[in-house]
Amino acid sequence: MTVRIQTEDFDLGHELTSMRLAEHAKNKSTKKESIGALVSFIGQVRDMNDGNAINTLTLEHYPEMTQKALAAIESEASARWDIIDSLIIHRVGTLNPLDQIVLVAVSSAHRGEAFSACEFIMDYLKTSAPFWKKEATNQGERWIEAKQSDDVAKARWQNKVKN
Amino acid sequence: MTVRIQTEDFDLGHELTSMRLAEHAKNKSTKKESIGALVSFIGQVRDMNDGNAINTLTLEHYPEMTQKALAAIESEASARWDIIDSLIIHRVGTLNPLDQIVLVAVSSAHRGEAFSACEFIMDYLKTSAPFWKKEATNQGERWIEAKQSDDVAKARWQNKVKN
Amino acid sequence: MNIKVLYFARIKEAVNYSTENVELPKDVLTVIALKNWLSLRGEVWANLFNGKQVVRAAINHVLVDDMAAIQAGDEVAFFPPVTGG
Amino acid sequence: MNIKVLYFARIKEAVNYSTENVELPKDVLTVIALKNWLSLRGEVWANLFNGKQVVRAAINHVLVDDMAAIQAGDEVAFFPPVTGG
Repeated sequence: MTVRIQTEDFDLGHELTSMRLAEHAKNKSTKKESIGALVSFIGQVRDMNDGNAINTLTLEHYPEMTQKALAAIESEASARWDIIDSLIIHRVGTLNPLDQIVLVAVSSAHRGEAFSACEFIMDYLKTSAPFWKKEATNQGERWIEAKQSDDVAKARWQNKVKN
Repeated sequence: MTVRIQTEDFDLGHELTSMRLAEHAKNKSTKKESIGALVSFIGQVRDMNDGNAINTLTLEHYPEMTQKALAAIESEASARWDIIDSLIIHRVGTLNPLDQIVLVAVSSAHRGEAFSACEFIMDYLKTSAPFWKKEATNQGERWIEAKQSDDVAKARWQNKVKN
Repeated sequence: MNIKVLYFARIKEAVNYSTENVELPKDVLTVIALKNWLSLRGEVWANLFNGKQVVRAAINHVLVDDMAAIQAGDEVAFFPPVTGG
Repeated sequence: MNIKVLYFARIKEAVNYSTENVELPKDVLTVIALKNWLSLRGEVWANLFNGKQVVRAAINHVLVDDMAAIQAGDEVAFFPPVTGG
Protein backbone atom coordinates (compact mmCIF):
# COMPACT_ATOMS: atom_id res chain seq x y z
CA MET A 1 0.00 0.00 0.00
CA THR A 2 1.53 3.27 -1.14
CA VAL A 3 0.51 6.92 -0.83
CA ARG A 4 2.33 9.72 -2.63
CA ILE A 5 1.46 13.42 -2.41
CA GLN A 6 3.45 15.43 -4.91
CA THR A 7 3.50 18.58 -7.00
CA GLU A 8 5.11 16.93 -10.03
CA ASP A 9 3.24 14.92 -12.65
CA PHE A 10 3.39 11.13 -12.76
CA ASP A 11 3.95 8.64 -15.57
CA LEU A 12 0.73 6.68 -15.77
CA GLY A 13 2.07 3.79 -17.86
CA HIS A 14 5.10 3.41 -15.62
CA GLU A 15 3.06 3.44 -12.41
CA LEU A 16 0.51 0.90 -13.60
CA THR A 17 3.04 -1.39 -15.22
CA SER A 18 5.24 -1.37 -12.10
CA MET A 19 2.25 -2.25 -9.99
CA ARG A 20 1.10 -4.95 -12.37
CA LEU A 21 4.50 -6.65 -12.27
CA ALA A 22 5.87 -5.67 -8.86
CA GLU A 23 4.24 -8.25 -6.64
CA HIS A 24 5.53 -11.03 -8.80
CA ALA A 25 8.61 -11.78 -6.70
CA LYS A 26 6.80 -11.26 -3.42
CA ASN A 27 4.00 -13.56 -4.58
CA LYS A 28 6.17 -16.55 -5.06
CA SER A 29 7.06 -16.70 -1.41
CA THR A 30 4.22 -15.10 0.52
CA LYS A 31 1.03 -14.99 -1.50
CA LYS A 32 -1.10 -17.79 -2.77
CA GLU A 33 -2.67 -15.90 -5.65
CA SER A 34 -0.96 -13.82 -8.29
CA ILE A 35 -2.24 -10.60 -9.84
CA GLY A 36 -4.87 -11.17 -12.50
CA ALA A 37 -6.60 -7.78 -12.40
CA LEU A 38 -5.59 -4.14 -12.07
CA VAL A 39 -8.27 -1.46 -11.83
CA SER A 40 -7.30 2.19 -11.93
CA PHE A 41 -8.91 5.60 -11.72
CA ILE A 42 -7.34 8.72 -13.19
CA GLY A 43 -8.79 12.12 -12.38
CA GLN A 44 -7.80 15.10 -14.46
CA VAL A 45 -8.42 18.85 -14.53
CA ARG A 46 -11.42 19.61 -16.72
CA ASP A 47 -11.03 22.27 -19.36
CA MET A 48 -14.58 23.49 -18.78
CA ASN A 49 -16.63 23.59 -15.59
CA ASP A 50 -20.14 25.03 -15.23
CA GLY A 51 -19.77 26.69 -18.61
CA ASN A 52 -16.53 28.50 -17.80
CA ALA A 53 -13.14 27.76 -19.34
CA ILE A 54 -10.68 26.79 -16.60
CA ASN A 55 -7.33 28.57 -16.60
CA THR A 56 -5.79 26.81 -13.62
CA LEU A 57 -6.77 24.59 -10.71
CA THR A 58 -4.92 24.95 -7.42
CA LEU A 59 -4.95 22.18 -4.84
CA GLU A 60 -4.30 23.04 -1.22
CA HIS A 61 -3.94 20.32 1.40
CA TYR A 62 -3.11 19.69 5.06
CA PRO A 63 0.21 17.91 4.70
CA GLU A 64 0.45 16.32 8.16
CA MET A 65 -3.05 14.91 7.83
CA THR A 66 -3.21 13.95 4.15
CA GLN A 67 -0.79 11.07 4.22
CA LYS A 68 -2.43 9.64 7.32
CA ALA A 69 -5.96 9.99 5.96
CA LEU A 70 -5.12 8.29 2.66
CA ALA A 71 -3.21 5.47 4.35
CA ALA A 72 -6.24 4.88 6.59
CA ILE A 73 -8.50 4.64 3.51
CA GLU A 74 -6.16 2.12 1.90
CA SER A 75 -6.10 0.05 5.09
CA GLU A 76 -9.87 0.03 5.25
CA ALA A 77 -10.10 -1.07 1.59
CA SER A 78 -7.59 -3.80 2.23
CA ALA A 79 -9.57 -5.00 5.27
CA ARG A 80 -12.81 -5.09 3.27
CA TRP A 81 -11.60 -6.79 0.11
CA ASP A 82 -9.08 -9.42 -0.84
CA ILE A 83 -6.71 -7.17 -2.74
CA ILE A 84 -3.01 -7.58 -3.40
CA ASP A 85 -1.83 -3.97 -3.48
CA SER A 86 -3.07 -0.39 -3.76
CA LEU A 87 -1.56 2.90 -4.84
CA ILE A 88 -2.73 6.49 -4.40
CA ILE A 89 -0.88 9.36 -6.07
CA HIS A 90 -2.41 12.80 -5.52
CA ARG A 91 -0.97 16.03 -6.83
CA VAL A 92 -1.06 19.40 -5.05
CA GLY A 93 -0.19 22.91 -6.18
CA THR A 94 -1.29 24.71 -9.34
CA LEU A 95 -2.35 22.57 -12.30
CA ASN A 96 -3.47 23.27 -15.85
CA PRO A 97 -6.47 21.96 -17.79
CA LEU A 98 -6.07 18.27 -18.67
CA ASP A 99 -3.29 17.77 -16.12
CA GLN A 100 -3.55 14.57 -14.13
CA ILE A 101 -4.71 15.15 -10.54
CA VAL A 102 -5.01 11.73 -9.00
CA LEU A 103 -4.29 8.08 -9.68
CA VAL A 104 -5.81 5.28 -7.63
CA ALA A 105 -4.88 1.74 -8.62
CA VAL A 106 -5.75 -1.59 -7.03
CA SER A 107 -4.43 -5.03 -7.95
CA SER A 108 -6.08 -8.31 -7.05
CA ALA A 109 -6.41 -11.88 -8.18
CA HIS A 110 -9.93 -11.37 -9.52
CA ARG A 111 -11.58 -8.28 -10.95
CA GLY A 112 -14.55 -7.81 -8.63
CA GLU A 113 -12.39 -7.05 -5.60
CA ALA A 114 -10.22 -4.55 -7.47
CA PHE A 115 -13.23 -2.69 -8.92
CA SER A 116 -14.92 -2.38 -5.53
CA ALA A 117 -11.78 -1.39 -3.64
CA CYS A 118 -10.77 1.21 -6.24
CA GLU A 119 -14.17 2.89 -6.25
CA PHE A 120 -14.32 2.72 -2.44
CA ILE A 121 -10.94 4.46 -2.15
CA MET A 122 -12.05 7.21 -4.53
CA ASP A 123 -15.36 7.73 -2.72
CA TYR A 124 -13.60 8.03 0.64
CA LEU A 125 -10.79 10.15 -0.73
CA LYS A 126 -13.38 12.61 -2.10
CA THR A 127 -15.04 13.01 1.30
CA SER A 128 -12.32 12.35 3.90
CA ALA A 129 -8.92 13.43 2.58
CA PRO A 130 -7.99 17.07 3.32
CA PHE A 131 -7.65 18.57 -0.16
CA TRP A 132 -9.34 21.74 -1.39
CA LYS A 133 -9.60 22.92 -4.98
CA LYS A 134 -9.64 26.49 -6.20
CA GLU A 135 -10.44 27.20 -9.83
CA ALA A 136 -9.22 30.23 -11.76
CA THR A 137 -11.36 31.31 -14.73
CA ASN A 138 -11.61 34.56 -16.64
CA GLN A 139 -14.38 35.46 -14.19
CA GLY A 140 -11.96 35.19 -11.26
CA GLU A 141 -11.09 32.60 -8.66
CA ARG A 142 -13.50 30.37 -6.79
CA TRP A 143 -13.25 27.57 -4.28
CA ILE A 144 -14.92 24.43 -5.57
CA GLU A 145 -17.95 23.46 -3.50
CA ALA A 146 -18.18 20.00 -2.01
CA LYS A 147 -20.82 17.90 -3.77
CA GLN A 148 -23.75 16.26 -2.05
CA SER A 149 -23.36 13.41 -4.54
CA ASP A 150 -19.96 12.59 -3.03
CA ASP A 151 -21.51 12.11 0.40
CA VAL A 152 -24.13 9.86 -1.17
CA ALA A 153 -21.42 7.86 -2.95
CA LYS A 154 -19.58 7.35 0.33
CA ALA A 155 -22.73 6.44 2.26
CA ARG A 156 -23.38 3.49 -0.08
CA TRP A 157 -20.38 1.68 1.38
CA GLN A 158 -21.49 2.13 4.97
CA ASN A 159 -24.44 -0.18 4.49
CA LYS A 160 -22.55 -2.84 2.61
CA VAL A 161 -21.11 -5.91 4.20
CA LYS A 162 -17.79 -7.22 3.01
CA ASN A 163 -18.39 -9.20 -0.16
CA MET B 1 -16.01 3.63 -28.96
CA THR B 2 -13.16 1.44 -30.12
CA VAL B 3 -12.57 -2.32 -30.21
CA ARG B 4 -9.24 -3.86 -31.11
CA ILE B 5 -8.46 -7.57 -31.26
CA GLN B 6 -4.76 -8.19 -31.73
CA THR B 7 -1.94 -10.65 -31.13
CA GLU B 8 0.63 -7.96 -30.30
CA ASP B 9 1.01 -6.31 -26.89
CA PHE B 10 -0.25 -2.77 -26.22
CA ASP B 11 1.34 0.23 -24.52
CA LEU B 12 -0.86 0.87 -21.50
CA GLY B 13 0.41 4.38 -20.78
CA HIS B 14 0.02 5.42 -24.39
CA GLU B 15 -3.51 4.03 -24.69
CA LEU B 16 -4.78 5.63 -21.49
CA THR B 17 -3.09 8.95 -22.08
CA SER B 18 -4.42 9.15 -25.65
CA MET B 19 -7.90 8.45 -24.38
CA ARG B 20 -7.61 10.94 -21.56
CA LEU B 21 -6.61 13.71 -23.96
CA ALA B 22 -8.23 12.67 -27.24
CA GLU B 23 -11.74 13.95 -26.81
CA HIS B 24 -10.47 17.38 -25.97
CA ALA B 25 -10.85 18.82 -29.44
CA LYS B 26 -14.13 17.04 -30.07
CA ASN B 27 -15.50 18.31 -26.79
CA LYS B 28 -15.14 21.94 -27.63
CA SER B 29 -17.62 21.67 -30.43
CA THR B 30 -19.97 18.81 -29.63
CA LYS B 31 -19.87 17.94 -25.94
CA LYS B 32 -20.95 19.99 -22.98
CA GLU B 33 -18.79 18.20 -20.44
CA SER B 34 -15.11 17.46 -20.66
CA ILE B 35 -13.34 14.36 -19.36
CA GLY B 36 -12.77 14.41 -15.62
CA ALA B 37 -12.47 10.67 -14.99
CA LEU B 38 -10.88 7.67 -16.66
CA VAL B 39 -11.42 4.19 -15.23
CA SER B 40 -9.52 1.24 -16.62
CA PHE B 41 -9.23 -2.48 -16.15
CA ILE B 42 -6.16 -4.47 -17.11
CA GLY B 43 -6.27 -8.25 -17.09
CA GLN B 44 -3.04 -10.20 -17.20
CA VAL B 45 -1.92 -13.81 -17.41
CA ARG B 46 -1.43 -15.16 -13.89
CA ASP B 47 1.82 -16.92 -13.14
CA MET B 48 0.03 -19.44 -10.94
CA ASN B 49 -3.46 -20.93 -11.23
CA ASP B 50 -4.96 -23.58 -8.97
CA GLY B 51 -1.52 -24.29 -7.58
CA ASN B 52 0.16 -24.93 -10.95
CA ALA B 53 2.76 -22.71 -12.54
CA ILE B 54 1.49 -21.45 -15.91
CA ASN B 55 3.82 -21.85 -18.87
CA THR B 56 1.62 -20.25 -21.51
CA LEU B 57 -1.96 -19.16 -22.03
CA THR B 58 -3.49 -19.43 -25.49
CA LEU B 59 -6.53 -17.41 -26.46
CA GLU B 60 -8.73 -18.67 -29.26
CA HIS B 61 -11.60 -16.56 -30.57
CA TYR B 62 -14.27 -16.40 -33.25
CA PRO B 63 -13.01 -13.48 -35.31
CA GLU B 64 -16.18 -12.63 -37.23
CA MET B 65 -18.19 -12.56 -34.01
CA THR B 66 -15.73 -11.04 -31.54
CA GLN B 67 -15.64 -7.54 -32.94
CA LYS B 68 -19.42 -7.45 -33.22
CA ALA B 69 -19.99 -8.80 -29.70
CA LEU B 70 -17.61 -6.31 -28.11
CA ALA B 71 -19.01 -3.37 -30.05
CA ALA B 72 -22.50 -4.37 -28.88
CA ILE B 73 -21.33 -4.40 -25.26
CA GLU B 74 -19.81 -0.94 -25.64
CA SER B 75 -23.05 0.35 -27.19
CA GLU B 76 -25.05 -1.03 -24.32
CA ALA B 77 -22.71 0.60 -21.78
CA SER B 78 -22.96 3.88 -23.60
CA ALA B 79 -26.77 3.65 -23.61
CA ARG B 80 -26.89 2.95 -19.87
CA TRP B 81 -24.39 5.53 -18.62
CA ASP B 82 -23.37 9.02 -19.55
CA ILE B 83 -19.86 8.21 -20.71
CA ILE B 84 -17.65 10.06 -23.16
CA ASP B 85 -15.67 7.23 -24.73
CA SER B 86 -14.75 3.59 -24.27
CA LEU B 87 -11.94 1.34 -25.44
CA ILE B 88 -11.54 -2.43 -25.49
CA ILE B 89 -8.26 -4.05 -26.50
CA HIS B 90 -8.19 -7.84 -26.27
CA ARG B 91 -5.26 -10.00 -27.23
CA VAL B 92 -5.45 -13.42 -28.86
CA GLY B 93 -2.83 -16.10 -29.55
CA THR B 94 -0.26 -17.52 -27.16
CA LEU B 95 0.75 -15.38 -24.18
CA ASN B 96 3.23 -15.77 -21.33
CA PRO B 97 2.77 -15.29 -17.58
CA LEU B 98 2.29 -11.60 -16.67
CA ASP B 99 1.50 -10.64 -20.28
CA GLN B 100 -1.36 -8.20 -20.62
CA ILE B 101 -4.53 -9.86 -21.94
CA VAL B 102 -7.16 -7.16 -21.99
CA LEU B 103 -7.60 -3.43 -21.45
CA VAL B 104 -11.01 -1.84 -20.94
CA ALA B 105 -11.07 1.91 -20.39
CA VAL B 106 -13.99 4.32 -20.01
CA SER B 107 -13.85 8.10 -19.83
CA SER B 108 -16.59 10.32 -18.44
CA ALA B 109 -17.19 13.68 -16.82
CA HIS B 110 -17.70 12.16 -13.37
CA ARG B 111 -16.27 9.02 -11.82
CA GLY B 112 -19.41 7.05 -10.95
CA GLU B 113 -20.42 6.57 -14.59
CA ALA B 114 -16.95 5.45 -15.66
CA PHE B 115 -16.64 2.94 -12.80
CA SER B 116 -20.02 1.39 -13.54
CA ALA B 117 -19.56 1.28 -17.31
CA CYS B 118 -16.07 -0.22 -17.08
CA GLU B 119 -17.15 -2.99 -14.71
CA PHE B 120 -20.25 -3.62 -16.82
CA ILE B 121 -18.16 -4.02 -19.97
CA MET B 122 -15.85 -6.48 -18.23
CA ASP B 123 -18.73 -8.51 -16.79
CA TYR B 124 -20.36 -8.78 -20.21
CA LEU B 125 -17.10 -9.44 -22.01
CA LYS B 126 -16.43 -12.34 -19.63
CA THR B 127 -19.78 -13.96 -20.42
CA SER B 128 -20.67 -12.88 -23.97
CA ALA B 129 -17.55 -12.36 -26.05
CA PRO B 130 -16.33 -15.46 -27.92
CA PHE B 131 -12.88 -16.03 -26.42
CA TRP B 132 -11.60 -19.30 -24.99
CA LYS B 133 -8.48 -19.77 -22.88
CA LYS B 134 -6.23 -22.80 -22.80
CA GLU B 135 -3.54 -23.06 -20.17
CA ALA B 136 -0.28 -24.99 -20.57
CA THR B 137 1.36 -26.18 -17.35
CA ASN B 138 3.92 -28.87 -16.65
CA GLN B 139 0.92 -31.17 -16.10
CA GLY B 140 -0.22 -30.60 -19.67
CA GLU B 141 -2.79 -28.43 -21.41
CA ARG B 142 -6.28 -27.67 -20.17
CA TRP B 143 -9.13 -25.49 -21.31
CA ILE B 144 -10.13 -22.97 -18.65
CA GLU B 145 -13.61 -23.64 -17.31
CA ALA B 146 -16.19 -20.85 -17.34
CA LYS B 147 -16.89 -19.58 -13.84
CA GLN B 148 -20.31 -19.49 -12.24
CA SER B 149 -19.22 -16.27 -10.52
CA ASP B 150 -19.01 -14.56 -13.92
CA ASP B 151 -22.65 -15.36 -14.65
CA VAL B 152 -23.55 -13.97 -11.24
CA ALA B 153 -21.55 -10.82 -11.93
CA LYS B 154 -23.38 -10.30 -15.22
CA ALA B 155 -26.79 -11.00 -13.70
CA ARG B 156 -26.36 -8.11 -11.24
CA TRP B 157 -26.68 -5.65 -14.13
CA GLN B 158 -29.87 -7.14 -15.45
CA ASN B 159 -31.83 -6.01 -12.42
CA LYS B 160 -30.43 -2.52 -12.32
CA VAL B 161 -32.07 0.50 -13.83
CA LYS B 162 -29.95 3.16 -15.50
CA ASN B 163 -28.50 5.33 -12.76
CA MET C 1 -31.08 -26.22 -46.96
CA ASN C 2 -27.37 -25.60 -46.85
CA ILE C 3 -25.68 -24.01 -43.87
CA LYS C 4 -22.16 -23.51 -42.59
CA VAL C 5 -21.27 -24.94 -39.18
CA LEU C 6 -18.29 -23.78 -37.12
CA TYR C 7 -16.73 -25.32 -34.01
CA PHE C 8 -14.47 -23.70 -31.44
CA ALA C 9 -12.15 -24.54 -28.57
CA ARG C 10 -12.76 -27.84 -26.81
CA ILE C 11 -15.57 -28.67 -29.25
CA LYS C 12 -13.38 -28.08 -32.28
CA GLU C 13 -10.82 -30.45 -30.75
CA ALA C 14 -13.51 -33.08 -30.14
CA VAL C 15 -14.88 -33.07 -33.69
CA ASN C 16 -11.38 -32.48 -35.05
CA TYR C 17 -12.22 -29.80 -37.54
CA SER C 18 -13.41 -26.22 -37.41
CA THR C 19 -15.77 -25.70 -40.34
CA GLU C 20 -18.11 -27.67 -42.52
CA ASN C 21 -20.93 -27.07 -44.94
CA VAL C 22 -23.93 -29.30 -44.31
CA GLU C 23 -27.11 -29.96 -46.25
CA LEU C 24 -29.92 -30.23 -43.73
CA PRO C 25 -33.09 -32.32 -44.08
CA LYS C 26 -36.28 -30.30 -44.43
CA ASP C 27 -37.33 -30.79 -40.80
CA VAL C 28 -34.13 -29.43 -39.21
CA LEU C 29 -35.17 -25.85 -38.62
CA THR C 30 -33.83 -24.92 -35.19
CA VAL C 31 -30.58 -25.12 -33.22
CA ILE C 32 -31.92 -27.93 -31.09
CA ALA C 33 -33.00 -29.87 -34.18
CA LEU C 34 -29.54 -29.34 -35.64
CA LYS C 35 -27.93 -30.65 -32.43
CA ASN C 36 -30.20 -33.69 -32.59
CA TRP C 37 -29.40 -34.30 -36.26
CA LEU C 38 -25.63 -33.94 -35.68
CA SER C 39 -25.76 -36.28 -32.66
CA LEU C 40 -26.96 -39.07 -34.95
CA ARG C 41 -23.63 -38.98 -36.77
CA GLY C 42 -21.86 -41.09 -34.18
CA GLU C 43 -20.31 -41.30 -30.76
CA VAL C 44 -18.23 -38.10 -30.87
CA TRP C 45 -21.32 -36.14 -31.79
CA ALA C 46 -23.59 -37.89 -29.33
CA ASN C 47 -21.10 -37.18 -26.53
CA LEU C 48 -20.92 -33.56 -27.55
CA PHE C 49 -24.65 -32.99 -27.42
CA ASN C 50 -25.65 -35.39 -24.62
CA GLY C 51 -26.46 -32.47 -22.33
CA LYS C 52 -23.70 -33.16 -19.82
CA GLN C 53 -21.87 -30.01 -20.81
CA VAL C 54 -23.17 -26.67 -21.99
CA VAL C 55 -22.72 -26.09 -25.72
CA ARG C 56 -23.52 -22.53 -26.70
CA ALA C 57 -24.63 -21.54 -30.18
CA ALA C 58 -24.43 -18.43 -32.31
CA ILE C 59 -26.23 -17.79 -35.58
CA ASN C 60 -24.56 -15.30 -37.87
CA HIS C 61 -22.32 -14.10 -35.01
CA VAL C 62 -25.10 -13.49 -32.51
CA LEU C 63 -25.53 -15.66 -29.39
CA VAL C 64 -28.82 -17.55 -29.49
CA ASP C 65 -30.57 -20.18 -27.43
CA ASP C 66 -31.41 -23.65 -28.76
CA MET C 67 -34.92 -22.64 -29.84
CA ALA C 68 -33.57 -20.20 -32.42
CA ALA C 69 -34.58 -20.79 -36.04
CA ILE C 70 -32.03 -21.63 -38.71
CA GLN C 71 -32.31 -20.34 -42.27
CA ALA C 72 -30.56 -21.31 -45.48
CA GLY C 73 -27.13 -19.74 -45.75
CA ASP C 74 -26.78 -19.22 -41.99
CA GLU C 75 -23.48 -19.55 -40.21
CA VAL C 76 -24.10 -21.60 -37.07
CA ALA C 77 -21.31 -21.85 -34.48
CA PHE C 78 -21.01 -24.23 -31.53
CA PHE C 79 -18.67 -23.50 -28.65
CA PRO C 80 -18.20 -23.94 -24.89
CA PRO C 81 -19.08 -21.14 -22.45
CA VAL C 82 -16.68 -18.29 -23.13
CA THR C 83 -13.64 -17.61 -20.93
CA GLY C 84 -12.06 -14.41 -22.23
CA GLY C 85 -11.03 -11.26 -20.41
CA MET D 1 -4.38 25.05 28.24
CA ASN D 2 -2.38 25.85 25.14
CA ILE D 3 -3.29 24.42 21.73
CA LYS D 4 -2.34 25.04 18.12
CA VAL D 5 -5.11 26.01 15.68
CA LEU D 6 -4.80 25.66 11.90
CA TYR D 7 -7.03 27.05 9.16
CA PHE D 8 -7.31 25.90 5.55
CA ALA D 9 -8.72 26.97 2.20
CA ARG D 10 -11.60 29.43 2.26
CA ILE D 11 -11.41 29.61 6.07
CA LYS D 12 -7.71 30.45 6.03
CA GLU D 13 -8.50 33.26 3.59
CA ALA D 14 -11.30 34.55 5.83
CA VAL D 15 -9.20 34.72 8.99
CA ASN D 16 -6.17 35.75 6.96
CA TYR D 17 -3.65 33.47 8.57
CA SER D 18 -3.02 29.76 8.73
CA THR D 19 -1.72 28.95 12.21
CA GLU D 20 -1.90 30.31 15.73
CA ASN D 21 -1.19 29.17 19.25
CA VAL D 22 -4.00 29.97 21.66
CA GLU D 23 -4.31 29.78 25.42
CA LEU D 24 -7.80 28.50 26.17
CA PRO D 25 -9.87 29.31 29.27
CA LYS D 26 -10.47 26.34 31.57
CA ASP D 27 -14.01 25.73 30.38
CA VAL D 28 -13.16 25.35 26.66
CA LEU D 29 -12.83 21.60 26.42
CA THR D 30 -14.52 20.61 23.16
CA VAL D 31 -14.50 21.60 19.50
CA ILE D 32 -17.88 23.27 19.84
CA ALA D 33 -16.70 25.21 22.88
CA LEU D 34 -13.63 26.29 20.92
CA LYS D 35 -15.83 27.45 18.01
CA ASN D 36 -17.95 29.42 20.49
CA TRP D 37 -14.91 30.95 22.13
CA LEU D 38 -13.35 31.92 18.78
CA SER D 39 -16.63 33.41 17.54
CA LEU D 40 -16.46 35.97 20.38
CA ARG D 41 -13.33 37.46 18.82
CA GLY D 42 -15.26 39.55 16.31
CA GLU D 43 -17.25 39.62 13.10
CA VAL D 44 -14.94 37.52 10.95
CA TRP D 45 -15.02 34.75 13.52
CA ALA D 46 -18.71 35.05 14.21
CA ASN D 47 -19.41 34.79 10.46
CA LEU D 48 -17.21 31.74 10.21
CA PHE D 49 -18.93 29.81 12.95
CA ASN D 50 -22.51 31.09 12.54
CA GLY D 51 -23.65 27.71 11.25
CA LYS D 52 -24.50 28.87 7.73
CA GLN D 53 -21.66 26.87 6.29
CA VAL D 54 -20.15 23.59 7.36
CA VAL D 55 -16.80 23.94 9.09
CA ARG D 56 -15.13 20.61 9.61
CA ALA D 57 -12.59 19.97 12.34
CA ALA D 58 -9.67 17.62 12.84
CA ILE D 59 -7.77 17.00 16.06
CA ASN D 60 -4.21 15.78 15.64
CA HIS D 61 -4.89 14.98 11.95
CA VAL D 62 -8.03 12.91 12.53
CA LEU D 63 -11.48 14.13 11.44
CA VAL D 64 -13.75 14.66 14.45
CA ASP D 65 -17.21 16.03 15.11
CA ASP D 66 -17.86 19.11 17.22
CA MET D 67 -18.40 17.13 20.40
CA ALA D 68 -14.80 15.89 20.40
CA ALA D 69 -12.69 16.74 23.46
CA ILE D 70 -9.61 18.94 23.21
CA GLN D 71 -6.51 18.37 25.28
CA ALA D 72 -3.48 20.50 26.01
CA GLY D 73 -0.98 20.40 23.15
CA ASP D 74 -3.55 19.32 20.56
CA GLU D 75 -3.42 20.50 16.98
CA VAL D 76 -6.95 21.53 16.01
CA ALA D 77 -7.66 22.30 12.37
CA PHE D 78 -10.70 24.01 10.83
CA PHE D 79 -11.52 23.66 7.16
CA PRO D 80 -14.40 23.51 4.66
CA PRO D 81 -15.73 20.17 3.36
CA VAL D 82 -12.95 18.59 1.32
CA THR D 83 -12.91 18.66 -2.50
CA GLY D 84 -9.92 16.58 -3.60
CA GLY D 85 -9.73 13.76 -6.10
